[in-house]
Amino acid sequence: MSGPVVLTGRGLVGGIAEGEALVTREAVSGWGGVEPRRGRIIESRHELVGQSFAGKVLVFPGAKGSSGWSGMFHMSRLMGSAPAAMVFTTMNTKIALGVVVTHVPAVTDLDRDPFAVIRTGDWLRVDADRGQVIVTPRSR
Amino acid sequence: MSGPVVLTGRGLVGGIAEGEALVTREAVSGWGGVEPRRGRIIESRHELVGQSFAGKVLVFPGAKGSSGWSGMFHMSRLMGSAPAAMVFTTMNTKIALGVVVTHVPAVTDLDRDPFAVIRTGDWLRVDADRGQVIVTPRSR
Amino acid sequence: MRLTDGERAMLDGADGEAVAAAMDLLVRYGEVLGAERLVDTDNVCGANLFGSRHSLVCGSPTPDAAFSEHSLDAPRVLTIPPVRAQSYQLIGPMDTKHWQVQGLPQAEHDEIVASEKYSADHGIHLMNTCTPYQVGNVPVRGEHCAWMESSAVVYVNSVLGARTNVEGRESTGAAMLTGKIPYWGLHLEENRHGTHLVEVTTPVQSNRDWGLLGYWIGEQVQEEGIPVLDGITTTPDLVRLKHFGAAAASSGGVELYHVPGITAEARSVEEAFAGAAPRVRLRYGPDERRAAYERLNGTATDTSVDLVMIGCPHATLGQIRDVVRLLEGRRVHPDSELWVFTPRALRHIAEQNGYAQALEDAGAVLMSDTCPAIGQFLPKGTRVIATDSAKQVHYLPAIMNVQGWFGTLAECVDAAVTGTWQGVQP
Amino acid sequence: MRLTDGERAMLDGADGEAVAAAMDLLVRYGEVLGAERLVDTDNVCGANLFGSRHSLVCGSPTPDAAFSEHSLDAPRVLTIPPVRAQSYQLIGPMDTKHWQVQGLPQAEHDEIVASEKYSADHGIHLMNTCTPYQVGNVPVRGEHCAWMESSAVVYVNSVLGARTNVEGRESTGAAMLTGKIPYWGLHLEENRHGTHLVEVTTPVQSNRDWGLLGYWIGEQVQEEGIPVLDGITTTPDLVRLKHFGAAAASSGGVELYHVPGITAEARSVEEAFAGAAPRVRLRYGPDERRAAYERLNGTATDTSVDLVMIGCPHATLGQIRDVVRLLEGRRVHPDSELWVFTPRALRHIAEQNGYAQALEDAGAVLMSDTCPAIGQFLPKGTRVIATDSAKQVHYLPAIMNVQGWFGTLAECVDAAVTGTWQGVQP
Ligand code: F3S
Ligand code: F3S
Repeated sequence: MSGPVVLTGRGLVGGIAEGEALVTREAVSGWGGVEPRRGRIIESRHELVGQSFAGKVLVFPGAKGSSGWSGMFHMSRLMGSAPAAMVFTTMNTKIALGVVVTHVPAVTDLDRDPFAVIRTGDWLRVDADRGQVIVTPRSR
Repeated sequence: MSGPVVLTGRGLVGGIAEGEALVTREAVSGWGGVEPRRGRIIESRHELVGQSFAGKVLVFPGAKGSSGWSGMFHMSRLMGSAPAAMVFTTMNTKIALGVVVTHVPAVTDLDRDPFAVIRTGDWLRVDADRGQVIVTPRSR
Repeated sequence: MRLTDGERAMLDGADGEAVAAAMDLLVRYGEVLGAERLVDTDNVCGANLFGSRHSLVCGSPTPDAAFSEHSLDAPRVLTIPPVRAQSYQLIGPMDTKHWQVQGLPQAEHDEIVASEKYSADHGIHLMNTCTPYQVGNVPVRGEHCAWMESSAVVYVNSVLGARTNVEGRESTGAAMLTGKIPYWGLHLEENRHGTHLVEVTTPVQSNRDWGLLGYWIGEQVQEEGIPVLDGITTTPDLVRLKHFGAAAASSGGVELYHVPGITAEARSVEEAFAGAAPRVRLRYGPDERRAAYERLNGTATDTSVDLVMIGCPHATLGQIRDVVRLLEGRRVHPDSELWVFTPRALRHIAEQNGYAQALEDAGAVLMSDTCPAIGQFLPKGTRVIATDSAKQVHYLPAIMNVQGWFGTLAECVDAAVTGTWQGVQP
Repeated sequence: MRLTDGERAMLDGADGEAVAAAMDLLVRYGEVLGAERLVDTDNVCGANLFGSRHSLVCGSPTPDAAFSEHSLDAPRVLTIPPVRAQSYQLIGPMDTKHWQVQGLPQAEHDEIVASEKYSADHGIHLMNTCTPYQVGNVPVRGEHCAWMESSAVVYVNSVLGARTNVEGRESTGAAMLTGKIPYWGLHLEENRHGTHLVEVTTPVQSNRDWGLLGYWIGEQVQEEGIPVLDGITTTPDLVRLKHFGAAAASSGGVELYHVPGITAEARSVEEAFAGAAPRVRLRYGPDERRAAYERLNGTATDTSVDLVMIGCPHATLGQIRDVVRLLEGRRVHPDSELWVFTPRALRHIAEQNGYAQALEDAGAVLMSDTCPAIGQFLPKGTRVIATDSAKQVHYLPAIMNVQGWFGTLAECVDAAVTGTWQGVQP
């Protein structure tokens, strides 16, 4: 079993949160792609379809789809199903506004490819003040 | 007294008409510039303001003003106040459509400057089939 | 003029007599122009609403007779089929809602309503505005159109890069039935290059600035020029360009202009002139602006204002909201009127937004479909008008024999509220 | 992010708490983006109509509370002042006229009507459409805007040369109150150059052609590309480009494209790439078109059609007239529905033109303000839809769990009349 790995990047929104990683290499759609009651991905062609990000650390490329992206994650926060934190690689206005209104720590521009390092189930500590993601791999 | 002068150019619409020349070096406005009942120029700043072209050969640069130009001369024809013919120097869509719907012989692209040759009151024979304007100067 | 087989067939009656008459008109027109051929168009804006002015001339004709005569210049009465091209009605003589404000008699109203129904039944979209581009007819660069209304022509040619000449009622009537118009003038790339370079050496930012600039340029360029503006430092919006073009198209006959980096066809001054030297070089600075302002205000001496007219060309919702906000907590003076003109489609939204009611509560009226210059109507006894439109102040005094003041929207609303013009030279 | 003195003052509360909260949102947002500053905007299109879906979450809040939370992401309920910028409501959840066709209960209707009134009272223009450019909001090249609605963003960026990113509800809510938006992404010239060259080797002429092309390109380009089309030989119009952009913005995240000679910012392929080499070269020919057609029809097996949807994005008057003419002498099948969607301002004209009545007489409905995808509604028991919109056929099956057919307008109207889809691969 290997020890924690630290990825460093740009912290967004601020704060610290911990949780299980939910990893996907596919960008996530907001409107039409997730449902905010349980924070589940509902896009039929998505590899995570049916899974919930509630309380997890969502590790993904970022946002795709319509301009309702931020509104969907905003609603998810209000309904208590938001992710604990977000780690993403591709900046655009949808993900930027989305992390802002979801009020969760987020990190981007990491010094290593997160998809090469993080697996679903790994424990993540996301420190948006220091711009760090500390990865404790799950025992395999 | 000098004899008739012949100007040659491009005949439009077709036909032959004769009448007294009414000459102006100022383009004429249609809508807001003439009134069709008596065929009078009503544009306050125009040098021919108050004068009627009804039955005359209008010798002028051409049409200016709004897109209602042809409609105004069309109406003038219906009300019996149209000019007998038109001789003009500057082509545009307003004058082109205007001569077409006024149904009067017209000539343009003359081989001489009509304003140098024709004076108000001269007798003109406008032959739009041959593209000719025959000018019989009025005795002075 | 060359005709395609399809066009020849139309001329020969393959699609009926009215289409044949329409082609005949286009052929006669095209030959006068010296056009080598026709071009297809699916975007025609014309004016086919007839009231007593037209029917009295023809002895109360049927609508088919009115269209045959006035819109096709046909030699006899023809049965007019539904129009082929996508066709739109421009501004007309009557506000279908506030026609009584215009002082129109019932019989006139009824005649125009019938004329509208005829147009509607023939598939002519009743935009009833001089600003079709504000209500869904937004041509694309290079799109061949056949439009009347000089302020609309100059807008779509310049800002959008569409291609239309200033057409007339008969040519647009014919284009509606055939989907054709002579390939001449501004349909050809080579006729769209700049001729007059205007070096702008004073800031041009407000609607008033753009109206003054347009008016001055129109006077300089008259009927034979395509002005190119150099020195514009702020990005205008639709309202500013709408006022600019309308002014230039009314003081002169400007049908196309270029503002490099803003309008559709020129990225630079050089490109606007297609590499050629300008035929004419002009400079517009503070003196020219002052002179334009004075000329626009040249008919007015009496500061007691009877009518304030906003919305020439027709106003956007944003302009309506501006008037509503300027009027907040105020009322139109008992001796004045405030008329705001907008397309009927936008009045529909303005009503739902409460803007129409707010205007009414303040003593103003939100009108559509027409304007004082086109419809030739003013409040009874009007001697002095005020407006923020260079075009309207250019036309109304001449047409209706009144005095006209020109200034900013705020100055106009103040005049409506106080009854007195207090506009100042910028 | 640098703030001007004026922006700092707004943030510090000089214009009240709501404006301060709006600035706070913009600052947080701008800092996440890494924007160096804000830019002024007077053209904001957002979505602020709230029904039970939003109010239930917040426990039936007041309209101020709903706006504070959903449109500003403010930490507490604030009194919202009239909006500063010219602001427009985009598409929403409910057709204010035909809400019962949607199956909405009265209470829901009343809630949304109240939400509309709140927006109206705050000076947000109720266009209620995904096509603001079709109802008067026609930005000028270089005009900085803040719009939601990806199909509208891609239209004004590409065709008109306006500058907007794909904004969200909270950023547009904040922009409405402040007249500011982060200066990032497509506001900067350097971010607007092409990345993907698409060589088009098959004719692209009809609406269907443009929809297929857009859909295929979106799939190729996904979220990170600005496609440049080479090989387009005919001039498209607003409807074609509207369908193209909506398709590309829904299958991928295309926010800007260039069609040299047509769209606003590129005269040539070289100019579209600003002299650089394309990052990616793609070719679109008959095989690609066929594949796109098959994918768009990929969810459908059952030819018995329950609903035909026309007007995604919202239809023009010309499109409505086309439907009316295709329906002449025919009726919608008893087992089918035909819904045509258009902005409410244009429905107003369509009603006066008799188009709405003609549709109704044939068994169809002319709807506004919403659409089946956004409002998530279909006729009871719908299993199979058909449409001429690539975007709608992309979304509806996924959102509403139905089968979707895609084809031409004529094929769609035939399906509505016969009840059976008989569209064929072009
Ligand atoms: S037609 Fe329109 S452009 Fe002005 S003169 Fe009348 S409002
Ligand atoms: S919002 Fe408009 S773009 Fe289509 S999915 Fe609905 S009609």
